[in-house]
Amino acid sequence: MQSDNPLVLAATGIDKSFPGAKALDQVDFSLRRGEVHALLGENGAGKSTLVKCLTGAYRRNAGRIVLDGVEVDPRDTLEAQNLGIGTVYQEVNLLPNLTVAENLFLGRQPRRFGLVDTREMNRRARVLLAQYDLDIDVAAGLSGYSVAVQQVVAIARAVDLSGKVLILDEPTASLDAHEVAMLFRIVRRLRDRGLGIVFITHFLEQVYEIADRITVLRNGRLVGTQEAAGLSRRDLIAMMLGRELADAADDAHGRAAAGAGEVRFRFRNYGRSGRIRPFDLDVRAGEVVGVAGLLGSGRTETAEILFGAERADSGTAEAGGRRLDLSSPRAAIREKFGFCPEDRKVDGIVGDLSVRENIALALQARRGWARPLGRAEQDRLADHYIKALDIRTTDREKPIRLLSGGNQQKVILARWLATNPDFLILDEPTRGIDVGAHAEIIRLIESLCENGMSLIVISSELEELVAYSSRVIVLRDRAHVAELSGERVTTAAIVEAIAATERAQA
Amino acid sequence: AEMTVGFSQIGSESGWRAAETTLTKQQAEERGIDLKFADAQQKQENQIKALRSFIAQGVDAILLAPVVATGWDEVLQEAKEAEIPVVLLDRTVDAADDLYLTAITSDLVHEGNVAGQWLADTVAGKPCNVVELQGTTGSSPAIDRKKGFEQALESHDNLKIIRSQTGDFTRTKGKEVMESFLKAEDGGKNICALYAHNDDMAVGAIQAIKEAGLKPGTDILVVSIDAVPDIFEAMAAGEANATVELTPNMAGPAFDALDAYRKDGTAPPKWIQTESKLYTQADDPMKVYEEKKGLGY
Amino acid sequence: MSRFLSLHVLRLLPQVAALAVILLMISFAFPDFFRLEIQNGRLYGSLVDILNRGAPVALLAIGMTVVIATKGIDLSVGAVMAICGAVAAACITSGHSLAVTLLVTLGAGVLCGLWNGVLVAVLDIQPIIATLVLMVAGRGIAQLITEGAILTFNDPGLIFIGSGSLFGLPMPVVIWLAFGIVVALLVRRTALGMLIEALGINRRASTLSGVSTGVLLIAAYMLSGLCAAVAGIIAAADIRGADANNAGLWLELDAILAVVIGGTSLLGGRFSIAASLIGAMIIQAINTGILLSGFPPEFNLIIKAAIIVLILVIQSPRARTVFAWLSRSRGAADGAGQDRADRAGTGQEAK
Amino acid sequence: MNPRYFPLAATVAIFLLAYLVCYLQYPNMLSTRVIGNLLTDNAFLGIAAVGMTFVILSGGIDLSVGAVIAFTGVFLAVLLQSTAIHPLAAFGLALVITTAFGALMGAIIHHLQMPPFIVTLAGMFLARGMAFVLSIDSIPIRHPFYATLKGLYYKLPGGGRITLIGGLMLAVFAAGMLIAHRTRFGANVYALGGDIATAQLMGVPVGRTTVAIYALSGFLAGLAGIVFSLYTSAGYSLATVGVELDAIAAVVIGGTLLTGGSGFVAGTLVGLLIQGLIQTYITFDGSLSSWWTKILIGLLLFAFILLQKGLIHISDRRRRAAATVPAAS
Ligand SMILES: Nc1ncnc2c1ncn2[C@@H]1O[C@H](COP(=O)(O)OP(=O)(O)OP(=O)(O)O)[C@@H](O)[C@H]1O
Ligand SMILES: Nc1ncnc2c1ncn2[C@@H]1O[C@H](COP(=O)(O)OP(=O)(O)OP(=O)(O)O)[C@@H](O)[C@H]1O
Ligand SMILES: [Mg+2]
Ligand SMILES: [Mg+2]
Repeated sequence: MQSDNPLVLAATGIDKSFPGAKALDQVDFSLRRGEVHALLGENGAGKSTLVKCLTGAYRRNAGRIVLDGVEVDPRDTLEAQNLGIGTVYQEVNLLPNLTVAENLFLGRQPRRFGLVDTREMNRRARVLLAQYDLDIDVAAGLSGYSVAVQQVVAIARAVDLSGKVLILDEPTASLDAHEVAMLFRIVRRLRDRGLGIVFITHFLEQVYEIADRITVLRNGRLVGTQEAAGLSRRDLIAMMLGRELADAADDAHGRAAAGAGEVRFRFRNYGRSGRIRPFDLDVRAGEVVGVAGLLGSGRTETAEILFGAERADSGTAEAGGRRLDLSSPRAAIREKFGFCPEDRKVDGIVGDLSVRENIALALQARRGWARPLGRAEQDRLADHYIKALDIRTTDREKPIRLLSGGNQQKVILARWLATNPDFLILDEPTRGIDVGAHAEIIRLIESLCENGMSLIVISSELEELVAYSSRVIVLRDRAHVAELSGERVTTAAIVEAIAATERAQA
Repeated sequence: AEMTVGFSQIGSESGWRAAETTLTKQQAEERGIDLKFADAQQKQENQIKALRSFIAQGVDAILLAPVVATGWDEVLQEAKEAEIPVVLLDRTVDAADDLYLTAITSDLVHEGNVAGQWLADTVAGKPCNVVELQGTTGSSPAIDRKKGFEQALESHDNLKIIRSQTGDFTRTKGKEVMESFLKAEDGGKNICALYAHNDDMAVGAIQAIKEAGLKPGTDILVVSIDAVPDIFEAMAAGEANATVELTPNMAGPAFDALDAYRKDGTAPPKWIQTESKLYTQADDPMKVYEEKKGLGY
Repeated sequence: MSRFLSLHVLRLLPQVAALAVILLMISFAFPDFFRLEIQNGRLYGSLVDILNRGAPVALLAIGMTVVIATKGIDLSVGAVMAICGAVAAACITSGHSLAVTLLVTLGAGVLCGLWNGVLVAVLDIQPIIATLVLMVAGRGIAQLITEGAILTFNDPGLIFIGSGSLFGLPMPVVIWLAFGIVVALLVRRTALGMLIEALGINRRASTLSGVSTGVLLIAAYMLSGLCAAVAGIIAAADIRGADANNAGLWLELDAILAVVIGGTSLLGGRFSIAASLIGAMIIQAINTGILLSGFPPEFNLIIKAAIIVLILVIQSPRARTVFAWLSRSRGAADGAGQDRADRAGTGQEAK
Repeated sequence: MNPRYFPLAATVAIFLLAYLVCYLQYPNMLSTRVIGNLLTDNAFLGIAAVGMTFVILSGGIDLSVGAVIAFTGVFLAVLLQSTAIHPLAAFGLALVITTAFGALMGAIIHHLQMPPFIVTLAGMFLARGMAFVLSIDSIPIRHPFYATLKGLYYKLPGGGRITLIGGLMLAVFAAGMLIAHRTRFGANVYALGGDIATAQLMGVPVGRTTVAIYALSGFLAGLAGIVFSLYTSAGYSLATVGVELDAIAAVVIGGTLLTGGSGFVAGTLVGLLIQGLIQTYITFDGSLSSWWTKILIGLLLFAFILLQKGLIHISDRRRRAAATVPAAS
């Protein structure tokens, strides 16, 4: 149906190189009016770079961009915005110090008598966000809201800005099913209105749900563009990875093996007022405990309190009959805890440090400053994890901020694996990670369990959770409300548990 | 019965200044005067603020050691309207003279002149290259002491200032600048005399001259201004030749004038000039040193 | 190893180039500039003067580099210099031995650093304002000790530190070189350097990775206090007296300038002590050059400003792109163009 | 109250509390004279601090303001002394020069991608150097127009005065608040302070805004220079040394984060008044030696910061405790 729609955007021969790396090599990309075009590829394939070249955030080295039949050359994002290209960049790119409304209307605030009309701006912001079922205080600072809320705000802003083209770079990475459904409703509406929409994601189901055409990049080169309808999932993965994906992650999981071990970590009445209500939790050796819940239900808080990032003000933690000192992350690490945080930009990466240093950081911190890891040892560690997790980087000395989002995530994971913890807390570990690596990480989690490590994994992807958890804890309103184990660990049961408590509430 | 006097001091940038403050406090105490002291930390705006708040508090008189000559008309006018007499210490201001009671100062140009005259007399017609360590660029002592010295040299063609640079009135800078003078003038062989706008810089420079292997006081004559204790030590050791005294006791005459004025309204002269006494190695420097040591320099 | 070396040389290239340009410029104005001779068993010449007179700023720059790497700033170093000079003078004139004097003085400097560090790390006060407290009060404390006068002393041991010489070099030069090398080795041979950089780039992420950020922060300010103490001793020993009013006055600005010229970002993170030391020498070279040039002092500041602007241009990322282009023939033109935005982006912690 | 305003409210509360303490000790401190003086004496600093607020909000710093004030003063004095130009025209000329100077620094900061600290430090040297070159003497300004301007004041009951320059400062603060909080430019300033890279991606004209911010700071420094020349009726190249630090301190005490992106222009006014209050208190006391003056200023500064921190901390705790959800199961 859209196949004969005219092109709204045509980019040809886009080249982009960074010092030491060619990120895009002669890439062609075209977008029709009224289509959703999925842009896919492994981590570091060049998707975000392509987007940034299209919007003028990067200066491309070569190539032409034609918008609505006219050759354009946006020199900065402002110009692109004025041309009708609205963009949600990967990682939430909003200003945490401004209010929600200010973020939404930055640069185009409603004015009265030449002055910004704050009341009107807030009103419009509320109206705008109501379309996304988001009823929040728009006059409050953005930083007070969860990544998910920020993501929705970013989307709302971009949608509102886009006259012709909407580009969404991994918009669903921090959203759960409910928000995703809402986003798709809006995307469809915009599509029907004739916008061209570029959609980047690593969730293939979402691609099949919404995309009309698919373009795949690999290593900065165009692999091909195809109609979504005619492309099987298998072929798509092959296009992306350049090889077949062994379907390992699908069925075999370690649930049977685990669950039988001794209780290793015992938390009783553990909580902190204002953050998370006191809960009891037992974790066995070699077990994966999943944590599920809606956004803002207190999953991250649970993780932070277990790790000592927030100090518990009630309850006890013990292991093998011994009281654990979890008063600070440092103390927790001494107890052989590890924690891979959700918001990697703020809590995870140390941007200017190299990949090697980022991997070595936690291990080095635990050893203390006086016992430095030798350079050779660091190199070995870095090389090991770059290989094991397939981290795409030109070399291990590259500052981590220059890596693609997914690869940054892998580096953080590597940082904790390098400390060889007994108890690892992963908050959304697979966010922004490509299919290949996703499978890789799930396999990794399982093998870690087999070696006796205990894990707590927080994830919005229920299938993933079900795949490796022996038990799932369900949260709501900052309280632990249910625990599923054994055969009851199914997607349906989790959804049911969340809904049940919701019903009980209502 | 008692008198409350507000004293707005520039700050405490040098030993001389500290001595002035100490002496003023001593004098006030001796006379049973309640002295309100305000340190302006080198800022005119702070002095104006201090004056205003003295006026707001209703003091009986104000002592002002102005950081700069200009910019006092308005606040002095306010003091006048509040009928508070103002006495200027160690520097006059650029304002109508009915705005203050009197100014007790030395003549800065004259000081430079005395130093220059001494040098001219000492070298007695022999050619002599002089290097000059100026005070803080733009400060009135630096400008006037330079002017006075140059005036004294005008009639002596044998004396020539070959280098002149600021040493910010400090020892450290005096030493550093002298080092560069020595390097720039053939290891100092080219220099016959040093004129420093204050003793502190001279003391620093003397060290630099010694470290360069020359004899200060003989190879290079040293003349400076202020007469702080340390320069007398140097003179006693033969390392400095002369200094011109700037007395830190400005408050004594000031309180005298105020007393007289309050008793029967005798207006003192508008300018009470303090003596600019020249000290040389012949004046028993160790004795002067001992006298001056306890004055808070 | 050669790659490692070349990386470091490359890092220092802009600073070295700027220093070379300035030295050359001075030698045009003053041809004898490069002349060195041995006099009284020690090197003597303008170059030695630069090394010698630059000692306080160089020492301050060492501590300041580390503090700035933690994303902090220490405005109090000048005042701490004054305090320590005063303490040293008071101690030695009241009859204590040199060893005791030095110990007490260094202790005082460290204590000042501890105060700053606690304010920043524990009370979580913004570094600039936290150290402003000591900047203002510190000079008062120093004056309290000397009562506003210059406290002179004659102890030959203490004076030796200011104007003695060792291995033919003035003592201050030996001290700052040694101190710089020791601190550089300390941070680079242990993990301290990396941990400090991590802390400066992203304090929260570092804390979550188990870095004891609080302790490190305090230690950084203590080091800065220690450096200021040494600088204070040198400054006092140089003029054989503690000048509480003027010792170290405005030197904090010079120290920060040295660090920035050395290429360490005020947003924290990557630092190089060697580069800061070269930065300090650049500043001193400018000062000495101005003195040698014989211009009237009214022009001092304009000359200084002009030279700093020149250094800015030489060091700006734009020019660095040219350097990079010269050193490896292929290189992308706008990688650096993105640099400021990128740096700014990662330098900020969303809070 | 919106929690965003809490630091501001805390600062105001501390100021009022401190004033009360001063009043109890020296009842004279509440006279209109003292209040009028507080405004007049700090007028130039306040105006410069408004510019500094914008710079700091954007994540930068401007070390040149003190020198620019001095330069403006000398420039006006020299101009009025040696030509027959009307002061108003001279004011205009001075403002053009200082604004262009600020814009130039902004342009260098943006285009050469250099840290503001070092660029404005060079600017500070240059501005003061230019002042020296114009004249190292202090030059009185005796133009009758100055007398006219000084004659403009509003007399308060009790002898205090709201002078022209004091009023001008309040007007500048009002304008500053309007610009910061009610214009697109203001929002862009906050955006830059939040995160330059993000601001750029969101379409903020980074270059133009940066240049405008430093131009504004230059303009206000020039205006502060004019005010200072009115205040002292003179131009002096050594005037206002270190005023940039006072301005920065006023901004930061007022609750603005030096890292940028957060704070209020109104906070700067309170910060300024707090500093003025400390100064006034010390002169009223009048028993302190030079050194104890410095030590006390430092300690009072510390006490203010500590109180501010404490209040904000307590409120945070309250707010968080209030956020605890009641039992949900
Ligand atoms: N500023 C930069 N400097 C150097 N290299 C860069 C820079 N930005 C990106 N790269 C490199 O370009 C490549 C493409 O990165 P890009 O962010 O486009 O990947 P992506 O396809 O979006 O990956 P992901 O799915 O993980 O987001 C990566 O190898 C990355 O390391
Ligand atoms: N949809 C929403 N509407 C209003 N507030 C929300 C919403 N989602 C989250 N919040 C608020 O954002 C804050 C941060 O939530 P946070 O992300 O830490 O919770 P979480 O359970 O860890 O969520 P996630 O599943 O994303 O990790 C909470 O105070 C929460 O109340
Ligand atoms: Mg990407
Ligand atoms: Mg979360």
